Amino acid sequence: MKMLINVPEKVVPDALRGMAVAHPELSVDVENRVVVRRDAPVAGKVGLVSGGGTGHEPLHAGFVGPGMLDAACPGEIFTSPVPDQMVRAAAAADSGEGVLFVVKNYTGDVLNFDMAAELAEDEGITVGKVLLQDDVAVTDSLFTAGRRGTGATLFVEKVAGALAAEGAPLEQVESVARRVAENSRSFGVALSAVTTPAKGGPTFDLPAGELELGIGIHGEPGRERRPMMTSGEIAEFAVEAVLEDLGRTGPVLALVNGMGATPLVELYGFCAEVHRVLGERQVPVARTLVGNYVTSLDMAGASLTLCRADEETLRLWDAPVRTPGLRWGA
Amino acid sequence: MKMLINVPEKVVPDALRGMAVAHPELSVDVENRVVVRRDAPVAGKVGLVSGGGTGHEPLHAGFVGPGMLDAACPGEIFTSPVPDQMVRAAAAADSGEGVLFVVKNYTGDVLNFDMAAELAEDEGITVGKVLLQDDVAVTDSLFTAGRRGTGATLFVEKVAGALAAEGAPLEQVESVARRVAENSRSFGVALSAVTTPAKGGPTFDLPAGELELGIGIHGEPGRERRPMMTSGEIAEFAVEAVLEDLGRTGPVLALVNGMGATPLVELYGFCAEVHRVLGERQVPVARTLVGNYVTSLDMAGASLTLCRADEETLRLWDAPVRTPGLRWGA
Amino acid sequence: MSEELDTGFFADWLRAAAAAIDREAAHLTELDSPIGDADHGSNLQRGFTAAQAALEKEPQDTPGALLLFTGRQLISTVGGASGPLYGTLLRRTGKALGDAAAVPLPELTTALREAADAVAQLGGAAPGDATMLDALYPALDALDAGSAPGDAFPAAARAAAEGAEATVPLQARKGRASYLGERSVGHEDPGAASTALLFQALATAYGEGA
Amino acid sequence: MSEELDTGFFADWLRAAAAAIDREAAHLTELDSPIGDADHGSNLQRGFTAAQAALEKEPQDTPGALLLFTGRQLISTVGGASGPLYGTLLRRTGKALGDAAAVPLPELTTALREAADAVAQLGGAAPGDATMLDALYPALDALDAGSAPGDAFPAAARAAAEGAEATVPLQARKGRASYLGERSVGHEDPGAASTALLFQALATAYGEGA
Ligand SMILES: Nc1ncnc2c1ncn2[C@@H]1O[C@H](COP(=O)(O)OP(=O)(O)O)[C@@H](O)[C@H]1O
Ligand SMILES: Nc1ncnc2c1ncn2[C@@H]1O[C@H](COP(=O)(O)OP(=O)(O)O)[C@@H](O)[C@H]1O
Ligand SMILES: [Mg+2]
Ligand SMILES: [Mg+2]
Ligand SMILES: [Mg+2]
Ligand SMILES: [Mg+2]
Repeated sequence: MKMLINVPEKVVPDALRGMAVAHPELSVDVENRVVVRRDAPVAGKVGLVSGGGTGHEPLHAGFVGPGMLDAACPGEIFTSPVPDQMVRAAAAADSGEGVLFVVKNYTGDVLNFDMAAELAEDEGITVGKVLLQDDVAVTDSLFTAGRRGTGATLFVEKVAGALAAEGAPLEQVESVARRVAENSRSFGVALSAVTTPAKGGPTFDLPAGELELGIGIHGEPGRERRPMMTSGEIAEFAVEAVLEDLGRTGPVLALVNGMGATPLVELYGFCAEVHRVLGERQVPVARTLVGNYVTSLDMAGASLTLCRADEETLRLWDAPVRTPGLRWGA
Repeated sequence: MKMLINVPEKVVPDALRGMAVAHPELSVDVENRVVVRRDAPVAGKVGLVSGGGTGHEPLHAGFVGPGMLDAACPGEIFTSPVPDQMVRAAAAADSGEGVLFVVKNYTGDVLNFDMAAELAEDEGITVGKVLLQDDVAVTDSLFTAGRRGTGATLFVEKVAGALAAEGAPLEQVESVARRVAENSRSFGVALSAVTTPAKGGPTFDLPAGELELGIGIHGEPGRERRPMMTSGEIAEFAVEAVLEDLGRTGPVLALVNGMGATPLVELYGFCAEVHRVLGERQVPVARTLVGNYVTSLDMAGASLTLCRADEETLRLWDAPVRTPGLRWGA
Repeated sequence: MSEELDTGFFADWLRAAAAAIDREAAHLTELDSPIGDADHGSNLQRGFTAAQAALEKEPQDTPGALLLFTGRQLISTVGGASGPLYGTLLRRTGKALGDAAAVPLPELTTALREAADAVAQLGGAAPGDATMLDALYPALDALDAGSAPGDAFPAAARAAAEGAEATVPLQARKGRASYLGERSVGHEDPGAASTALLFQALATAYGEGA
Repeated sequence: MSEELDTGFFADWLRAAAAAIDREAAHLTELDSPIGDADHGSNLQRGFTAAQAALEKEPQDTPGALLLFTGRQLISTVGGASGPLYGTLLRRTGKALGDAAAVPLPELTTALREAADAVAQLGGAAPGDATMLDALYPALDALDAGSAPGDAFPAAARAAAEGAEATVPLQARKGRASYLGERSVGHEDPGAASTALLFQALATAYGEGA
């Protein structure tokens, strides 16, 4: 194992200490593992709360700030946070207008957020929920834990965050979040496995010359292993998988997302191929975001997320945002 | 070799095609390998031009935009661009107020930029130059090609870019760039070697349980190999190395920079340790930037850059910037 | 049916369980690698360690309170899928035991079955989906069949271990492993393996107490 | 001294050089790995290939023009340290040869030495710093000592190869390898190795033409 860490057990609190000193505009509770925008709760504003296992940074804690999340709670590496954190985050985010839980569809996240919602409601906080399940690689959803939430989480947090910033009520924020979630699909590939601090070695063996198609963001293998493909072939495969499920669509938001260890220069090359393939299929791309946003520790690879970009979605996407991980117009 | 690419020879043009579609606010000449802000030359403004080998993204092309560079020219992977590109970039950036070349001190970059400066002057463009040589790991400079330019490049491009945006003349822009360069020091460590597309395998062998201290950003080994250290120990080593050379200092700008493949969660943990060590040495940190900014393809590791933060530097650092890789206030 | 299990016994059980989890944490994480996210061992280790520490500070005085308290601790410290599921298992068992000072085996078995059903409902899983349930239900059946703890606990431990092993050829239908589809076949479910450890600890705690 | 080297010979040389670089590109990049940035082979390959392609389109009709043109092509296509250095070597040699239609060996040697000094000045390096100069100067000495191309060129090739080999025990003082300090000892300098290839190509081109 080689990691830039002290000890595996301290990875999360150490990172939170780092966030605290690097981002004075955030209030970081290292002990209780909650990251909150310093001015929360913002009067008259619905609170946006998300969280999940650590290892996907900047998601979620890096998306706390005006125009996006009010609070995030990071769990252990690849482990859903516990209800206590979520309730604390909800309490910090709630100005009385209620909070929206943005939840990625993993058994752990769903169970813990459900428990938290109950506890928060007990404390008098109105809680809405949106479930992310954008990963088309998980098929036969009836016989699985359902589709995973991956890249679309960023779209939902940004767009719903912008609407909340405008002062819209919970019902509307929840409804736009649902729409964005329903309008989004993702597909990811891995060129390497992940090394988690707890395990200290790669989670699976991926021989040279092979890649995993249809991976998630927790170091689990994909649906299929294939001989290595070119960036252009991978783009065709990913776009095909996404569009087949999304169906006919007009303009889209595109996230060309790195899993963590793939150099930006490769992501941009992949982005070019994604645009080429979308162009061939007559799908216009309204906005493109390229970079490491929804990651899987040190995994090499990339994912593609497309979201149908209706007018309101685009307007809210373009609205100012000011977080460590995503920032424009402010 | 496993990379998200088509063929090694096309990595750079493929990435430029990707930048072109992802960033309509940039004008990307894929053929001639020059990236220019779309509204260049900006009347009355000194032009800032930089460039270097590809593989350090977002540096430099990702720092083109208002408040930072006017143009960048990416070379092949880890290879200085050629004078033709630099002259083209200078011509695109020059509004008549002259251009400043921001050059990292590598033999190739220096020789090619020097040739380009001569050619550009022949074309009637006034050219200033600032040389980055912040890497304290290179000692005995008399017997070497001199210190490498690394993380401080970001500080110089940001601060000089902000002053240029205010309309300052070339002489002043060059002088602030020099001051920031002289006020900055860096030190880097690698936990893994780099795989370049041309070579297709790691540039050196780094056994499990060892790390390289004093590495640059081109996959070259460091000055010293040691048994693996904790994040806290590495922070002590790096801060010590930087401060020993920088000397007594008041507040600093700190860049806690990832080499490419180290997860953000580890970088934040490292950032916490860097702050701890600086605190123990009574060095206040005025601003901290954490992330993958001056990278070395898929190398795991991190570097620390500190810059003495005088008042003007801080003011210019905080000024709005709008580039793919660094953005705030706009 | 004269023999009753008292608070001391349940405390021994939880201690033995924590020790077993501690010892086998790396193995459980290993099992969670090829088909999951390589955290099951460290998840449970964190939770059971925290629960033991909390019990030191706040000892509980009935079997029911002890299990309820431990379940709450697991929910508050484990996270992931296994935190709420194991937390619910213990909480619901504790709740069903009420405030009796000691419980006979059949009552414990009934309480555990009620709790297991709550876990199945919470996770939406059924036996055969390659989850912890595949070790849990066989163990409960063995408890049912047993006449006294001395034979029922070892039988339950064996049944849980066999149940865990029996997940190897199964295709996972719940939890992360289900994402793999057919590729999940050929791997032992980590949660089933940890359930087997819990029942092994039950037998051990009883054997040592005896 | 009657024998003169004409444009055709120089074109053969450059073709042979390009072929040798092409063949040895991976090896040169390999040499550039432990002490550099693993690009020397692909750098020169890109440059020499581009120069050959440019020459196809714009053939040059004197040795001087040919070398000048090729040097300019290298500068415009190689980049890195070796682009300006090799580009200058060829450009300055071409310049020194003027517009003669053919050149005798001593004149070529003088031109090459002038160019080598320009390269040394440009890079600020001296023999013994573990750079291309350590193959270049010994080769020029061998040319000086030779009486005719038939023996001078093979001798220069041998001297360049030996010079390249002699960089192994040296500590690099210029270029990237110098960053390594003492750790650069024990490695052959990639630029010295490519210089040896150029002189080998000189001998080959002459031998095949003869
Ligand atoms: N829906 C479910 N019902 C029952 N058990 C489940 C369910 N989902 C997961 N599990 C159990 O939880 C185990 C995984 O626990 P753990 O690794 O700690 O959590 P996570 O999957 O969130 O990383 C699985 O091996 C399985 O036995
Ligand atoms: N200052 C210098 N003087 C002479 N030769 C040099 C100098 N710097 C580098 N070289 C030569 O250039 C070679 C490296 O070329 P190359 O790898 O193409 O460029 P870069 O070092 O920019 O990656 C070295 O092996 C050395 O022979
Ligand atoms: Mg997990
Ligand atoms: Mg190079
Ligand atoms: Mg797990
Ligand atoms: Mg090189």
